[in-house]
Amino acid sequence: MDIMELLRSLIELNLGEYLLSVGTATWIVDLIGVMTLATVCMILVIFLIWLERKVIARMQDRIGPNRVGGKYGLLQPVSDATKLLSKELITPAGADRIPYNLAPILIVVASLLTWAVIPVAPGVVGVDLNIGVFYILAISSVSVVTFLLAGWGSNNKYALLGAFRAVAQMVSYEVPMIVALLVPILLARSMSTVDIVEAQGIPFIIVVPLSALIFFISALAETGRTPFDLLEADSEIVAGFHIEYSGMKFAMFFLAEFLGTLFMSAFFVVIYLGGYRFFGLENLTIGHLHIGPLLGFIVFSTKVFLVYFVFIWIRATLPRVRVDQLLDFNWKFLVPLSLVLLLTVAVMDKLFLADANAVTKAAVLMVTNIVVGWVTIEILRWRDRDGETAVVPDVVDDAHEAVAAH
Amino acid sequence: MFEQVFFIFVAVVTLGFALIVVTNKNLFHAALALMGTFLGVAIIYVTLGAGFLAMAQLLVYIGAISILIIFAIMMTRHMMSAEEAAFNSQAGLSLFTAVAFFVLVAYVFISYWPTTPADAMLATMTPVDPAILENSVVALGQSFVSPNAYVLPFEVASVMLLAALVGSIFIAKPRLKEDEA
Amino acid sequence: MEFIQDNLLAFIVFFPALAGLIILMLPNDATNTIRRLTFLLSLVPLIGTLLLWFNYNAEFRYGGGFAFEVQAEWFPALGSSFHMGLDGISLVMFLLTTMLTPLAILASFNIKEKVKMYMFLFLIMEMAMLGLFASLDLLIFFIFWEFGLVPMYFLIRLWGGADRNYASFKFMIYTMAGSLGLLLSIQVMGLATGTYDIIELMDVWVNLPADATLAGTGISVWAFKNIAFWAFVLAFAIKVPIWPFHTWLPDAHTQAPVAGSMMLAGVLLKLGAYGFLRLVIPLFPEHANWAAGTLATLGMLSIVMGGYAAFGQWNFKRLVAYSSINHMGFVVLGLAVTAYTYGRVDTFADPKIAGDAIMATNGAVMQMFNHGISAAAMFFLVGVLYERTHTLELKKYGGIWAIMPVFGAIFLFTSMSSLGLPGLNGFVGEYMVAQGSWDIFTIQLALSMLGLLMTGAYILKALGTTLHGPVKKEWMGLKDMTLREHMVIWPLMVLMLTLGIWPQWVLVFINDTVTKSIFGLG
Amino acid sequence: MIPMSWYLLFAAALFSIGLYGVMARRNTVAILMSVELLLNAVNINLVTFWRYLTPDRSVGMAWAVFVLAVAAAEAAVGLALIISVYRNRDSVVAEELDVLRN
Amino acid sequence: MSEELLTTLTWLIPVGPLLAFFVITLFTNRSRTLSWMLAWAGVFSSLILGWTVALNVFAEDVHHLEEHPTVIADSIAWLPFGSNADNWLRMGVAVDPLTAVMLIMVTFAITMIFIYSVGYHNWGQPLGKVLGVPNHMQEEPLLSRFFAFMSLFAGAMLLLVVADNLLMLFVGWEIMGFCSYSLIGFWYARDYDIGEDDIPHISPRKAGIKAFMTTRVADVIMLLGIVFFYRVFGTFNFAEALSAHSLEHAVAGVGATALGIMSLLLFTGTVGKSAQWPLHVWLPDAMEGPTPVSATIHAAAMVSAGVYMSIRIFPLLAVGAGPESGVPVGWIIAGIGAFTALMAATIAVAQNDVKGVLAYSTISQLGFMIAAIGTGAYVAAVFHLITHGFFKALLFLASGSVIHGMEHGAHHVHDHHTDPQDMRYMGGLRKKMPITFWTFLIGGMALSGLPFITAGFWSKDEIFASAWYAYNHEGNAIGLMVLVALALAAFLTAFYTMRQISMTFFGKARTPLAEHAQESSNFMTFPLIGLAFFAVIAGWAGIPEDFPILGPLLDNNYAHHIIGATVHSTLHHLSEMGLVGHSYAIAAFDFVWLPLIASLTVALGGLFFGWLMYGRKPLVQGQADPLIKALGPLHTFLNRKWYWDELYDTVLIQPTIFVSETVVYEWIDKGFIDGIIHLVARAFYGFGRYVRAFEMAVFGDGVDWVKDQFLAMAASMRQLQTGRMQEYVLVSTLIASALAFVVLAINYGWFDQIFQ
Repeated sequence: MDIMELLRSLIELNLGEYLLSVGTATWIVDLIGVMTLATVCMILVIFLIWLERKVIARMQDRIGPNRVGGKYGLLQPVSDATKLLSKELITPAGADRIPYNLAPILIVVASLLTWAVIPVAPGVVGVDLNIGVFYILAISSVSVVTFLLAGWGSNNKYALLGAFRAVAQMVSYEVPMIVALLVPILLARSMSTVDIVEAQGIPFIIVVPLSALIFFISALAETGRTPFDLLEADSEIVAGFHIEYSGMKFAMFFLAEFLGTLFMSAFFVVIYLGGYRFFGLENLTIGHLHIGPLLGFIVFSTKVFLVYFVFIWIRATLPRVRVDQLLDFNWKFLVPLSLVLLLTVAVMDKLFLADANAVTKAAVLMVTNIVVGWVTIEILRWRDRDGETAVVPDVVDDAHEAVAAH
Repeated sequence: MFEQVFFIFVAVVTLGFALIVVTNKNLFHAALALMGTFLGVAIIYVTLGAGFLAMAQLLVYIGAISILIIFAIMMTRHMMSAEEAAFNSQAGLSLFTAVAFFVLVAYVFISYWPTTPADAMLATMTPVDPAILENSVVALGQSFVSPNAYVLPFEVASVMLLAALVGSIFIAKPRLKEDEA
Repeated sequence: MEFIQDNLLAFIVFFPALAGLIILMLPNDATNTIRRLTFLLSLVPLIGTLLLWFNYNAEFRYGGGFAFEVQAEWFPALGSSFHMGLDGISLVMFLLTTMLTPLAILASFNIKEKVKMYMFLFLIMEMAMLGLFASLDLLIFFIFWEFGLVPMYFLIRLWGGADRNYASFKFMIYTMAGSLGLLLSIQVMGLATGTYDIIELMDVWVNLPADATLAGTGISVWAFKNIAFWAFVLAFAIKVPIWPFHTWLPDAHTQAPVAGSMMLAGVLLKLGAYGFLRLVIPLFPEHANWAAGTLATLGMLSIVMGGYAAFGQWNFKRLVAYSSINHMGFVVLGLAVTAYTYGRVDTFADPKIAGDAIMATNGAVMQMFNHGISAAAMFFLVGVLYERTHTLELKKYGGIWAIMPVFGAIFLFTSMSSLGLPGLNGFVGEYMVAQGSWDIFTIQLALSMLGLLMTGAYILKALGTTLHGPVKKEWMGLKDMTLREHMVIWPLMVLMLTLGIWPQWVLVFINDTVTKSIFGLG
Repeated sequence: MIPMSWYLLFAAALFSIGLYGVMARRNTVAILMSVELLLNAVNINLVTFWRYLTPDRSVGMAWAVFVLAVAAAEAAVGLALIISVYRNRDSVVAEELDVLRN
Repeated sequence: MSEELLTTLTWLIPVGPLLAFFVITLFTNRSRTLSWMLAWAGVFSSLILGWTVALNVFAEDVHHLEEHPTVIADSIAWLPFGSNADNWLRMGVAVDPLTAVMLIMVTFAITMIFIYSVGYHNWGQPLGKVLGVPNHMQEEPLLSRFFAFMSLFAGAMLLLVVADNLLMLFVGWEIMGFCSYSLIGFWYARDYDIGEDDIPHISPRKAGIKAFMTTRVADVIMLLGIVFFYRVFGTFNFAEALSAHSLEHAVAGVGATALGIMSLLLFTGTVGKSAQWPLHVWLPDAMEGPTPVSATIHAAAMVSAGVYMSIRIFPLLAVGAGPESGVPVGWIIAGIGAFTALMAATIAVAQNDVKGVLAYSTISQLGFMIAAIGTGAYVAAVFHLITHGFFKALLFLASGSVIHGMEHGAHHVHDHHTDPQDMRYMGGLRKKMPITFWTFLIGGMALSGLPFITAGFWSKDEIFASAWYAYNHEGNAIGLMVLVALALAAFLTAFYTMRQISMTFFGKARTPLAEHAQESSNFMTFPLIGLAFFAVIAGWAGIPEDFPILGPLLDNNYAHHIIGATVHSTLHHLSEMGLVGHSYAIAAFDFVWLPLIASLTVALGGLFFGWLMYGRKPLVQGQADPLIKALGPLHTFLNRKWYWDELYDTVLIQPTIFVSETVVYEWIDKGFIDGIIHLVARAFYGFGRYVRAFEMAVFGDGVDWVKDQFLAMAASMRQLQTGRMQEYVLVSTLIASALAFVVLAINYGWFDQIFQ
């Protein structure tokens, strides 16, 4: 066993090949990969909690956790975790046991499964499905069910209400999310996440900003974060669907939520921010040492944390919306807008930009996006100005004055 | 060898779930079992090399239909109280019919296609190069939008979905009673 | 993509019906939505027609024949197939129809009651007319022909003026009576030849031996050809209308809603003339040659009598209606020349006869197009005036120009086009017809100049009594034309001017078809 | 390699179970679930035949997808019906819903 | 200057005004100032272009020009016709010497008139309130509309002048007709209350309709001529169609008589446009329009267009009048011209309306030209056309200025009943409006042909000379007839001119209006001066070489060389072929004394008599016209214009109205045709009633019976429906399975195994 080889493989992030070369069975390698991915994500969450509390505290002009583990309170989440672990697991009377116990497990599983297709660095991806995006959507739709299980299982009207809200919200916001995702898929001509990343010579957030915006908003709603955190609106339905959970079960919901958020930012990075790509840094080679993957991984993580920071930022900034506003906003604004956008981009791409070079294409599409967005805003304003019924005669009369003044 | 075992395992579990669906008195559990069935079917799709369909199965059945069903169950909650019988008067006859049906169909299948793994390949399966299976999704997509394939059924299906959407909203909308109006 | 391209014609023809169904699905009270949506939808056939227009390529333009042909199994037992196609003439008619319909719909935004039904009927009517212009199969032709009546009948019947019942009934019965004979003879022709395809008929039917007896029936081909010819002529003559069959027109126009009159004068009348050009003359060449003189005389009578009658009117709309008869008279005169020369241009001693024939036929089609535009515009302007004053009595008007200056100017322009002022579209057609028919029908032409004189007389009468004169108290403060009305009239005015100054852009299509397909010259 | 008939048998079994549910359950919601089972069984058949007999033509897949769409529509409308019936008659028992008798 | 450039410029000549028309109508109609400035820009552009082109045509030495006239021509395919684009109808422009001369006159006169109009409509005064009536001393509110129409008019006229073919000429011709209609009826809301001793007026809108319809009568006939023209020559292009060769060809083809008929058809157009008897009636009433319009219509543009057309097709006329032809075209044309000249002159003598006199004098002068054409003296005709264009425009504008002054007076003394156009109320304006007086004087002298200095003298002398030549050398009796009639007419002309000048300017003011009249603004006086200049010198271009003293002085009869150049050679060929009378072919001839003496006598004599009757002791207030007792009842006859209007009204207009309103509409349409239809309809109704009764009787009950049977059947069937969906499923499945079993059994032959 050559130590240099090991180091090189560590730097080049192809430990798998190394292990295979030294003769380890495939399934063990896979197992190791899976374990690594899952563990890293879960560990990361602990840090994320601290980060979030810190940032929000700063934004709210507080100091935030600062006692446990040095002056930065780095170990605060660890202590919280231990506390949660040491608590008793209560099962309320009259609870429906099967769903009640199934829910926390399922939700964590679901939110871990999604990571399988995220390419974290060149050549480093759990599995490169040719329907990766579709896979992600399917899995995240599974996670919706778990809320119902939890809400139903814990035989509590608040929980049930919370579950209803959560499901309604997620099912609704899946629609614009999927439609918005279709735009990059259409541009990349593939559903595989790797291909999408490879297709982003120019990040799609520049090419189709409107789609990115729609996706981001629906992602907020999907993960149930402010301003869409109605599923755990403490003031209305005390903590929503996981009210009856305690100890580790509750911790799993908590974990799932943070995993979801992290995943969403990773997904956003992959789809719109060009994933691990950063001006060719991702396949840089020094001498024989191919350190591109490592740099790619760093780039990727930086982007992810930037997006995650935006999540936190929004949470610290915006108030919570009303439930009717939530649904109106989705069905009356996001869905039509996303559909129009998809149509426009498709037509432009197929008819006018069939054989245009990348830059022109990007420019035209960006302009189109902006125009579509602007028009939508204008239409909203217009409807807002003269109500639901904008009648021809008025318009005509105004114009008629102009024409007929002689 | 492994494949067969895996298949049989999945099939048995799925059928078990299905049985729970039709027999369980607690509708919510039935719904859960239904989800299990769907999951099993999805796995079956995967074994058949139809990953796309599997995902679609997850998305549509588990993500949408099961949830709808659970909603319905919750809205009609008190219909599953203990004294409600699970089956109606014709259960026995129905059982006989179902079994008879199964026997008939099974007989036909067995008599047409070999059941032993050994010569299965030679007998039934038409050889295909993996490339086709690789981009079967692409082929599917193209067949949906090409005028000389399924563009018309595709459009019709979408129109039907729209109609279903509108119709279900209209049907489920609470009417005002006369005295309220 | 080819799918769409190959079926573009059928698509254009049937799109209005589809749009009508869409309109029907809207709620009754969403009138504004219905109006706007109908308008937008009615723009689609126009766009399609423009596509056809610009794709009507050199091959067809210089080779004659039919472009964009669509043929499908329809009634194989009878030998009738769903056969459509365009040549230059029908293309021009297509443009006219698809262009007038949106304008007419725009013009009828002020319809208040039963808006949905109204718009639906309009779209259906458009479909019927388009189908008729496109159809290359006698049965299809006849179906669309009858189909066109129904919407017009209801338009007059439901949205018409005071004694609309009389007018609509007269219109219906008159035209139905005409088309009865048409149907019979079409059937017998089909039986005799075993096909309904016009193109085939132009070969098979024409060359049927005259002395043979008709398959199925006992009568001889020659006798039946006589009967069928007169049946056809009657049907189309009523539609045009040619002089003694014209009395339905003034009533229908006077009672019809504004947009109805626009379509009636703009397109429906053209169906008759088109029928002459597409069916009567090609299918009955020797009869046509023989009856051309009569046709010309009737055309002359239409011009003269129409002119006189129009001058005699004191009801504005009636006046304009009679002016239609007067103008269509020129079409008939031109068609008479076509009928006289069809199939035997090369047999005349004087080589210039061929030139006359082409000139006159071009002129007839051109006059159809021009009259479509200017008559529609005239009726619309009458409607504008009526909407404000609620009277059609010419004696009641006066001094309108001072109150509605813009309207005055536009009305002056339009009536000049209708008067046939050189430099505007009206003149081109009339001149060409005159040019073509001078040598063949000198007497009729000379007499019809009297009608041309009366044209001036009644136009000036209308102008003088409405616009001019001292301002009347009761018309003080009439609103000038609204933006919507401007949107209706301006396209028409632009067309009038462009056609008057540079008629080529329409005329090349007509001329090529006439020269190649109809007269089979170089 | 798994023989085709296994899949077919599995589908048949699933179908029969669903059939039984449709015929025997009292609760309409349950009946609906059974119907979903039927549709799944059909889909399995479609995909199986596609995979084994015509892998080069996407006909089976396509129709499976259509069945999916139909299933979605059916579930939506069916459940909406159930809900409204429940509202009006306060019952979702299939036997009691016999307005159409005679 | 290069050929292409000249061609382009020629195309551009009519464009300016037309463009101005569209721009004014569409965009600037709100701003009157901008509008007239645009209109000015338009006409100035065409003035410059026109003169450039014309002078380039004249650039040659005149003798060389006579052999090979410069021709600028270009054309484009316009009307698709037949398969090959070569024989499509073509539209184009051509400038030959004749056109060039016309361009000089028309563009200049029109420009002057445009300048004048701005002042005439009181631009800069407070804005008038009432639309469609003249607002005295206030700015015309519809100024934009006025200038729009004027521009269109000018554009059409120039189009007509530069047209190289008959059709395009006709286009301009008709557009001008429309413009004259709109402009005569410009004050469309004006109505008169005519006093018994006032001059009878019809309202402007009626006058406009009258003008349009009268000319249209001619135009529809002319259209026939045009059609015939194309049919015969196969082209509309003058140069091609009227070349000697093609004319010979045509004579060979259809015969000279047909050409004669054709030329008569076309000439009818001239009769209408140039207001010759019997279609002259519209022109006096056209005075209802604003004075600049009268000037444009009657002097510069429209009426000249008629004559211009006749001269354009002169070779055709010549052939039509030639020895081959069976139609006395020459006699007809000359006769109409001479008669019109004489009749109009007599009428003019008895008119009191200052513009009325001029209108009739116009008619009579046009008669001179037509008569000249009839005698074949087309050069003289053109020459007179040009000079007349200048001095008649001048006269009209001056009279307009007079009226303007009178209106000013009327405004000053608040007297709005006295007609400011009535000469009887004028007098003594010489002091009040000096410029107007002098210019009017020059114009009047030119009109009456004051010898040796004024243009009118030379052109009339030309006509007399050629008429005499026609009689003397050809023995052509037309010449004599024309000479005598025209001499009389010329005498009357001089007389009534003198009368007009005296009544207007000399003596004392006969009304407070005239008392307070004052000189018009520079906008109006400048054009007068400009035109007056040409009214004098235009004639000097046409002095015969061998005219004593003056001839050698200029040593060139430019009129002959230039104008004659256009068609001289053609006519020469034709006359050699014997298709054309010799007198038609002669462009220049020797000087003879007799016609000169004649013209001298009539001019001076007329002036003298006029001065004797009016100038010596001018009318005083309230004094009746001395002519009344001099002529007695004849005066009324003349004053009422020979009662032509009354005649036409009873003979033509009323019958037309009766025919259209009663005969055609009431009797034929409503009575006869609809009667028949209603008869048929009633018959069918009656029949239908019987059928209905029959139906009721027969199909009354049978149908009901069948229906009942079906109902009974259905009632028994209902029992099967339990309404339980699951039962249906069960039963159907059972049956299905059973059937499947049976099928299988048959397939596998189990039954055979059992039943064997």
